[in-house]
Amino acid sequence: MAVTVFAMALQRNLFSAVVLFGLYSFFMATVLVALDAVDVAMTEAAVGAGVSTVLLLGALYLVGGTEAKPLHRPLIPLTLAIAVGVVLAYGMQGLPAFSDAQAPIHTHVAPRYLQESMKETGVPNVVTAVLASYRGYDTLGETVVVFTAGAGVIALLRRRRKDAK
Amino acid sequence: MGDHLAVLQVVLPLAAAPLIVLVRDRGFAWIATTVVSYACLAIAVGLAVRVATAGPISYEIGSWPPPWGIEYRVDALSAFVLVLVALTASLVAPYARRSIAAEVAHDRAYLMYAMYCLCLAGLLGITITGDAFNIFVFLEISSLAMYVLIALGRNRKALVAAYQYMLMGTVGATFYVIGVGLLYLMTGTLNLVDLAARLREVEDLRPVLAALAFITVGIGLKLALFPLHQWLPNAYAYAPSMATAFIAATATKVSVYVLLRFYFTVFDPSLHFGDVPWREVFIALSVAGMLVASLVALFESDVKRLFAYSSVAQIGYITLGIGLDSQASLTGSITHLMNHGVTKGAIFVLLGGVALRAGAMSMSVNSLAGLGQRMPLSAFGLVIAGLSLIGIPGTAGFVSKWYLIVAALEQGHWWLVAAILAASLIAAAYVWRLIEVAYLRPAAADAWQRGEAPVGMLTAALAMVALCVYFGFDTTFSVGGAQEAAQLLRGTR
Amino acid sequence: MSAIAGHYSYWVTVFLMVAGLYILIARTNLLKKLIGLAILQTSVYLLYIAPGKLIGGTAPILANGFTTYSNPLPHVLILTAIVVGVATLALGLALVVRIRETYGSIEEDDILARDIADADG
Amino acid sequence: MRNDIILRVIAKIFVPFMLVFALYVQFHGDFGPGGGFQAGVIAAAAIVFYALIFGLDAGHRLAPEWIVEKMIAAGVLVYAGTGFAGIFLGGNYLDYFVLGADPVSGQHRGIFWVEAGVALTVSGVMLKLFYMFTGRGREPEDA
Repeated sequence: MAVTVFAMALQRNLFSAVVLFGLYSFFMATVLVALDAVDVAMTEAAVGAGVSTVLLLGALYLVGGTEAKPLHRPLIPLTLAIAVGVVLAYGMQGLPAFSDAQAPIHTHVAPRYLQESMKETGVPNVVTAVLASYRGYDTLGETVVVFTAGAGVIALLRRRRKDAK
Repeated sequence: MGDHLAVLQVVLPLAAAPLIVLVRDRGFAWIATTVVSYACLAIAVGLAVRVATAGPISYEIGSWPPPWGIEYRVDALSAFVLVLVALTASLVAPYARRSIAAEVAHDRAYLMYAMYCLCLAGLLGITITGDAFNIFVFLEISSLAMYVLIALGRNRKALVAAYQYMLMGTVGATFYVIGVGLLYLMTGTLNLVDLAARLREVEDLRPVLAALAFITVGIGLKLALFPLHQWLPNAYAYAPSMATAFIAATATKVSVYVLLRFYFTVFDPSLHFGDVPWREVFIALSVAGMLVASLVALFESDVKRLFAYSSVAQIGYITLGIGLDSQASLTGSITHLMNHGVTKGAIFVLLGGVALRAGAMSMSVNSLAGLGQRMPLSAFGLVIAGLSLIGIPGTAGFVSKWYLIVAALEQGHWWLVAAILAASLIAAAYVWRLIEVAYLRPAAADAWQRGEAPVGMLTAALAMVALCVYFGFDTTFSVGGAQEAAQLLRGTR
Repeated sequence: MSAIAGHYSYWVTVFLMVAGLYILIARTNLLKKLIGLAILQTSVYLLYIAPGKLIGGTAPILANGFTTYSNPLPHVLILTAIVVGVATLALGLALVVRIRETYGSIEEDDILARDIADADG
Repeated sequence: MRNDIILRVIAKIFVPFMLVFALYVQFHGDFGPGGGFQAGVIAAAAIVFYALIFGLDAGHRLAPEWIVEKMIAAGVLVYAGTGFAGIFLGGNYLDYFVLGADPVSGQHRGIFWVEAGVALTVSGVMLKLFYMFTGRGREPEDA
């Protein structure tokens, strides 16, 4: 995965970059399956490797080409990005160890989902239960985000009808 | 229905948007938007009254108790911001009709209204929710809607402005999610109240500090905290007038609200921040923003950009109050949210009217020549709002700045008082530049036709101007509400 | 496999974030910037999901014979984040297409040059 | 591509299967991975596949643009409407407990409608995005 990202950063040909992006999403989905997040993996495979890549290709077809120029000064952005990374790495030092069953996320809130959701909602897939019921309002928001994007793209890309018609 | 006010506040505009897309008619879209905006104002006032009499309201969506479900929570601070957003919306919506008809292609006007409703719903949703991740979802709703609103501007630069805003806004939102993620990993909860309680027991502070940094930078990008403001001037300048008026009055204010929430409700500065000089950072950035942005505004030739830079400077005043961190300074900050919202709203609505008559999207300062004769009421409104921007006694702007000065004096920061006064003087200079052009310089021979702005627009604008003056004299609502909110923030320590 | 993925997941997150941010800031091509943005957004996935994994646990779909499940809440949050990401990408691409149509280029420098030319002319 | 007989036959067979698979993912979401969002993407992919093989016009005939646009809005309304139903039946917003005779069947009903709304909006938006981006390149630009 890291290799594809490196290649993407260096690649000037936009088409290869897009294909690499699809590949990258696929790797990401594989890792997600390994982490037991099957729902997320399925979505990432469909959205990241599927929809995003198709959209990027479609847009690429319309705008075309390769990147024009080499970078002027790659150092400043690199320093900035690394500085942010250092802050994140610093914060991550204090996080609970991997697979620590006593970590707060496993002892607070989540247990109720795992233990009660069958009784309370009758749905064995806990992800679905949380998504659609416990945190159903987030999902409403998510649907509205999709709606906003769809309506926004219509507003931006619809061809203006000729007045004569 | 009375018990459901909290959720109706957000769901009404949220449901109006798809309805508008379904019906696909410009007239219906306008009516729906107006009705929804007024309903939102009524609900917001209703909520504010309830909170004032009966204390904070908690509403469990889906009847799941927090922290398992998502909770809507209205307290003095969120009620105050809700009223600000809904008030602006209800003043901008009726005026939108003429402005949108003139500036946006007819076959997408209905989409513009839908986006406006979504943006409103998003901003209200951010303010009212008691769940950290829900904030992100609604932040994205309002942001995506805003990008589209800006991109619908007639000038092609609007597209680039929207694109830039989209990049910076999305980075901001992603940083926010990273920050919330770190907090979640340390506490296991997303509910803000629960988060605050459980954060007190966290021992390893490194993730908390990193979360603080990410949330500050992330939200700082959204609220155009100096020097993260680069997206703002172009976005304000090239968006359609109605979008500018609404966004300028509300969007950055809601981001300030999120920042206040996290700094004072979720985090406990004395416990979590340790030796981090967050106050000094805020004060330094605020003062730099106030002075630099004011100076840029002074030499800016485009009117909308001028006032956009002035917004960056005014945000500096608001964050200054956060940095000073006292009862008086927070009161000043929160009052300034309202006062500056109303003032900027008035200015951009008036400029929208002028742009409509001038038939141009971007106007140079010089093109306002002779405005005093041609559009006397609009010019008069601009002057009053400009005075409020400077902070002349008797206007709203004075009141909030007064509290900031008092706060600075309390802590013995004489140089801060000097900085506030200096920034106000620069503001006086750029407002005077406009007045001079508008009243003292004769109109160019080939200037646009005579005539005031349409009645609807003018009424909305003058109502806002009247509010600028009203909040300068009667401060029961503005300062009173802000004081209560400030107490709430500091009391939770 | 999962143990290795989990152990290094923090560093992967940091790396992805730095890479995405770098592409986003350094590149001048508007489309490439969007790819950087997408990578930045994906960096969040592992931050949330990796800690939710319990070794010996299984996917959070209740069934007989399993007692340990991975935490479902991060999955839900990231599902939402993925959807938000693709929505942003779609909107961004639409903007890029429009910019290309009106400016004839999607290079930052060209666009800047054309705007300056507008102001002068 | 349009004249390749093998592709056309495969497509004819495949598209209904993909739609059925979308329905499976939609309704099996309670028991296995999947749900409204994934089902919406798959359903949209089926139509896109069809349009790629038989041409955009055929795709338009199968799923006309105006229906797609209504779908986008209707999905959100179905979701939000489920929430309002909770209020009208005496509960809170998005309260599913009150939707059925007993709480669990209410939850089932609520989740069903909500997922249906998600699938409707998502498939609509995905299709619309496809139409928008492909339709843009077909004719010369009008500035």
